Amino acid sequence: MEQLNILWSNTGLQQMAWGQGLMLAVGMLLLYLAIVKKFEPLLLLPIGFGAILANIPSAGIAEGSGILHIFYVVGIESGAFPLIIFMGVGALTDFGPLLANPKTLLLGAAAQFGIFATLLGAIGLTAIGIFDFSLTDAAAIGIIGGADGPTSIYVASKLAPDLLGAIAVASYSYMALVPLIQPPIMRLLTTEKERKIKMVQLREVSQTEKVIFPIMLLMLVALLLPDAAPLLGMFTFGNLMKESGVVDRLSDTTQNALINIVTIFLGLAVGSKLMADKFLQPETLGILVLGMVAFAIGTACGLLMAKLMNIFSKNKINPLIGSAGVSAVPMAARVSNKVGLEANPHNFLLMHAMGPNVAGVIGSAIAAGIMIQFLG
Amino acid sequence: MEQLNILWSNTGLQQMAWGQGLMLAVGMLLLYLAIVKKFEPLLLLPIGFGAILANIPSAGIAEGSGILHIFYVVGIESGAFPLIIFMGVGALTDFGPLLANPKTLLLGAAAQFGIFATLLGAIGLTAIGIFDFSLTDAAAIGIIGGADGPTSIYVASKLAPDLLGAIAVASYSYMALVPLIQPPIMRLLTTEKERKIKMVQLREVSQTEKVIFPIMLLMLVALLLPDAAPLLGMFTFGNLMKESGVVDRLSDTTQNALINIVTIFLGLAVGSKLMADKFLQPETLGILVLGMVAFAIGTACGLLMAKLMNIFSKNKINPLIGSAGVSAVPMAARVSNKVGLEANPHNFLLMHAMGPNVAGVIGSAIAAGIMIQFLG
Amino acid sequence: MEQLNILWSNTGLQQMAWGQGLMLAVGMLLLYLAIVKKFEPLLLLPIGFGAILANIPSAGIAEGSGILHIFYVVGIESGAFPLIIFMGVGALTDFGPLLANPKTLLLGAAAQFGIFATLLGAIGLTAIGIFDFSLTDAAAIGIIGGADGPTSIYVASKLAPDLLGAIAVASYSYMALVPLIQPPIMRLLTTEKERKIKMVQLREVSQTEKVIFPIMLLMLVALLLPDAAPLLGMFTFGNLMKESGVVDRLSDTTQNALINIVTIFLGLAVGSKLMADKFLQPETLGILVLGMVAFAIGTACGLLMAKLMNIFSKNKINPLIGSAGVSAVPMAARVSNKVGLEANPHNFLLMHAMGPNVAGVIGSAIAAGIMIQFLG
Amino acid sequence: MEQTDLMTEALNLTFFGMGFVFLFLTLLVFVTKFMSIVIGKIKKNSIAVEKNHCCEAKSELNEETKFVIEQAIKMHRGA
Amino acid sequence: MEQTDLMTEALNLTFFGMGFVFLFLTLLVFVTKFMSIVIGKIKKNSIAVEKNHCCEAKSELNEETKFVIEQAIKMHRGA
Amino acid sequence: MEQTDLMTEALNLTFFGMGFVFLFLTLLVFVTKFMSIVIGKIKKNSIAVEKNHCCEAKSELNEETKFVIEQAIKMHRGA
Ligand code: NA
Ligand code: NA
Ligand code: NA
Repeated sequence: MEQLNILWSNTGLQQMAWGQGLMLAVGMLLLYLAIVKKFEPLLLLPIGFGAILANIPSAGIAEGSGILHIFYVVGIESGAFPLIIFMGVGALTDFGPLLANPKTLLLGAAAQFGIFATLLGAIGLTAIGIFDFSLTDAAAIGIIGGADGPTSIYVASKLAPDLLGAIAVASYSYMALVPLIQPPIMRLLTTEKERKIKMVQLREVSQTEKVIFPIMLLMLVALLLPDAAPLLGMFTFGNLMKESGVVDRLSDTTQNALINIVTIFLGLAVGSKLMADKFLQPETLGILVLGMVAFAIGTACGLLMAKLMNIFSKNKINPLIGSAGVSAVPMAARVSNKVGLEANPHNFLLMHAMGPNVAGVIGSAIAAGIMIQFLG
Repeated sequence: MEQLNILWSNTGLQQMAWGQGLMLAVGMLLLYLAIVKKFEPLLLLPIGFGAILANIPSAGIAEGSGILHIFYVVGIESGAFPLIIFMGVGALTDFGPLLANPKTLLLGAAAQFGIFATLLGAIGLTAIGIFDFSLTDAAAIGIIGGADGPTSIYVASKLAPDLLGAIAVASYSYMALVPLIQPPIMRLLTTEKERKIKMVQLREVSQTEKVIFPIMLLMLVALLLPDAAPLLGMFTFGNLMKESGVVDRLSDTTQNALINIVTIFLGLAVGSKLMADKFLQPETLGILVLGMVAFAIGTACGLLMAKLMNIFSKNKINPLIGSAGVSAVPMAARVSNKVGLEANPHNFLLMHAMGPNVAGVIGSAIAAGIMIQFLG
Repeated sequence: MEQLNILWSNTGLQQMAWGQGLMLAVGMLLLYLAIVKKFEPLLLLPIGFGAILANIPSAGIAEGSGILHIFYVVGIESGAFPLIIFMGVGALTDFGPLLANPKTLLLGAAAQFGIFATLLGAIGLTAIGIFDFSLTDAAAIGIIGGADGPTSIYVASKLAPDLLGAIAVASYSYMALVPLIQPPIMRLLTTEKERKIKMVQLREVSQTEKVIFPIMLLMLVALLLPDAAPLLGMFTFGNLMKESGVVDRLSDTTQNALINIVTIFLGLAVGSKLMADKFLQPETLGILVLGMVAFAIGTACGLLMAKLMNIFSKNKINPLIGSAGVSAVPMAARVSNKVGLEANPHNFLLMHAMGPNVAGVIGSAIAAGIMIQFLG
Repeated sequence: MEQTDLMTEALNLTFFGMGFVFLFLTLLVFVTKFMSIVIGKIKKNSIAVEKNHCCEAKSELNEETKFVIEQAIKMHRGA
Repeated sequence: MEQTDLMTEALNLTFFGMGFVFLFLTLLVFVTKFMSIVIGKIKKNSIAVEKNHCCEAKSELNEETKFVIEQAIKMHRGA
Repeated sequence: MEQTDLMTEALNLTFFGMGFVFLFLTLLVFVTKFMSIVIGKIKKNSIAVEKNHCCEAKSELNEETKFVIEQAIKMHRGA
């Protein structure tokens, strides 16, 4: 009889707090978004599943010596997983369009204002007493606006580990929502005539340029912002492996087996941060709202920067490619292309938008470096 | 001259204890079984090789900072390797036949009696003074009857790490011996007429069912037996990655590079537990005998359960598929098919036997969870 | 204003010591050698990039909790990375030519004199006061002459971790330089007539021999030199996976995804040892010079051994295959073939040279075991 | 004395263990059957609707996107 | 008081942060353009030379090596 | 004095080291040759036997299994 009691008192049903039940539902929601709505499934499926595992009552999978906690400590606390993913992203990135039209780097710069506006917003909401974010919290939240999952996770693990779960979920969710968030803003801030601008054909870029660019970028980082060196170092390393053409077998493995393996464990480990007591806080709501704002402001600033550049430049650029400066590669570039086609069905902006798109990756890594330098 | 002495006194020949010599032979035997007899070579080859490395006199490869000991601590003591393998097994499992005929789950339940009978046997042998097994030892030994390598290793690492080597070897050896162990029992416990039973064609199962099943299974585990959640969580995660169809690149890597890499290191790490002083104990003999008994009883119970179900059910099932309930996927299902063909050369039971076969995986993970809950 | 000062005082420019600047240049040089000159790019590209990352001022990527330092501690200090690479090398090695002509093992033995001559040289230079190498330093430097990257790294991590960076760079650089270093020595020490010797066709080797050889080799190591067991154990394990034919999926993964992943992180981790304060020492110059000497002496001894064997043997061997005994697989064997073709355009020595080539791998692992046994 | 206790414990564990295994898997049988029935019903109701709706639109969109990307790449290369 | 400080700090961070991002990426624009120009010039000068030099020799060498290896393998197998 | 000791140690190590390397590899030569001879003899004796025995049976069995599996899958799909 006693044993029956033990069994019962150990079942999840008996021990489940309302919070854990709610978090199981959140995990399910993420799985639904990933599987049915196809929202960044590569990350949201493991994150959602990790969230479910982390909230199974009394199983302790995300605590102590639980396996998800081990994945978290080994892979995220050390910084290894986001950096390895960033290396993989580098190996998948083509800087060609950026090199053909380097001034689009400025669009990637402007779009980072979303990050800092969000930081100001978070501190503002704290000032008027709605939330209680520290400056490090606010910085980590802001990086959501950078629209790069691994950058967000890396910064959050350094500056605000408690918020990591919510930040990662917001980051990947909004990246998936780019096709919904951006078009209205793009239509609002551009005229029909601007959207019809045809851009000059991009020149072909030599392999030599592609090989030297990542090294040059790293040198600039080394000289000016060492705190961005881990992120941009791994990113440029991945890119150099690809472009050098002499280590194809390493580059292939990086783009496939390695990035896939790390994605699985990164997702599960992030999910482990979606435990009820940490996630079911008013702050989470704030993060979700602020993250959305960050995306919107970043999009707007990219567009406006493009319009500003057109005032001073002879070769007009279509301002629609400005919104791609938030990164969310390659989704945002596709959105630029799509909205462009609505205005002129023969105007293909995809390649032009890839420039600011990868510039946005660099821009938010720089912004991340600044946050870590001042607050880390 | 002194140096010559050092050299000689450090050679293996000088230092080898008879136990290490014997264990080198055991390692060779495992390699022979793996390579020549094709006994589960994916595991027994690394385990056998690991056993040889672990017993090289004075090399200390399986102790202290030796590489095999590092693999053991990092991968098995943490639970990571068996859980990752289980994720891979999940990604390789098709629940279709089970979903088409859910009542075969009961066959997977019945076959787990082998586990508990073995536990009773181990305690009985202790009671009459032949061996000296604690309750945790007995539980870990019993799980051999579950016929799932990673489950056995996971439970042994939690409950009886000292016996892990013998348990893993017994587990994989008997899984390889399924085609020899099961048929006589199957013929003994069924009539010719029963063996000829033709089963109704399995219905096709929709992808939606296949996607929801792993989540539903995990929820049931979460509610009723949280201690089985790590094992069944990783298992259902692997299966969901496969069935969801939205993360094919993760699923492919899990089924190939990831499971292969982990298998290599899991095997070597298990081999490191085959050191002479731990393995050359009377207990090992007991484990080997009890493991065999566990398999036999599990097989018998699966068959008898099928016959019992036929008393109450309209759609008769061929009792030969009951033996597949011990799991040992897909070997046991093939054995059911083969013995069925002997009775009726046009009766293909393979697909029907896959249902209880994967049910057996679930069943033994549940049994493992119970052991860990009560004794862990 | 203050913040501007912080920003400035944290930039790399402000903090860069001359040493770090120089090391960035060294890193660039390695990238140049890897990408443009195709010097062992699989290793020198990651090492060069790692060197750059390690020397970014104030970024601390190779110290404390920096990611490269983590890779170093986890992968090299533990011995895991070089051993896993060695397993992969084993899975890529074909002992066929060696088994067809076992006496070529003696060429692999003779070539190891380069290792010990270098050790003597390093101690000699210390004796006359030019450098200050301890015996362990000298032993680690000598292993460069073994012409096996992972063996060098493994030994250096055990005996002289401070010199690891320089040793690894020297080792891979000279392996890449084999086609330049060896031919002059080969032409000097052989007569035209010797270079024209045609060797008898190699017999075909059965799979059974190929399966038993690695096990037999390991047994011999276990009996005679346990300290070489980790290296040769992993090497023979990889080879057995390949030759057994029963674990092809493990063997394939070992030869591809696994070895590639580990190569990336090994390279980065080695690069982390190229920090200015450790690398910019007079010792480094000594290591580079001594490494070159080691290669030259090893080459010469291999050739001379072949000539010596011809005095006593009926089946003459072409002394050009002796130089392949330094290993540097398969580069040195190709050099033997090429120099042989110069003397006789119909004399293909490639397969004959593969025997001493893989014998050199075994030989230097044995030498490494001796160093570790006496000094470790 | 102690040995008997051990035996009792083992018997208890067996009793509860097998009971729980059967309980769990029986429950799973029913839940699975229930799920299959529910899904079957939903499918029947929605098949016609779905087929004419989202999927065609989606594949059209994909076709379009594909075409656009191909064109873009072609233009880029043709430069 | 404290809240105002926080706001000031945040404004400072924003100001310097955005400034630095623009500074960095503007610098990158110039450095990139400079690199492209330099490489373009070097390429033009060296194209004719290189093509007639190293590459042909190299590919010849590779062809030769390939042939040798193939022959060797053939001989080995033919045994 | 100390330097001389170091030199002596280094010479010792060289002497024993090279000696051992040769000893080991010479032994390996003999053991390898011995193995090849033994295997060669066993092979000759057993080739005829083996070929008619296990392998054919095995491949038959495999053929059969393959057929069964294919049939089962076909039936399952055809449902
Ligand atoms: Na960005
Ligand atoms: Na089972
Ligand atoms: Na060597």
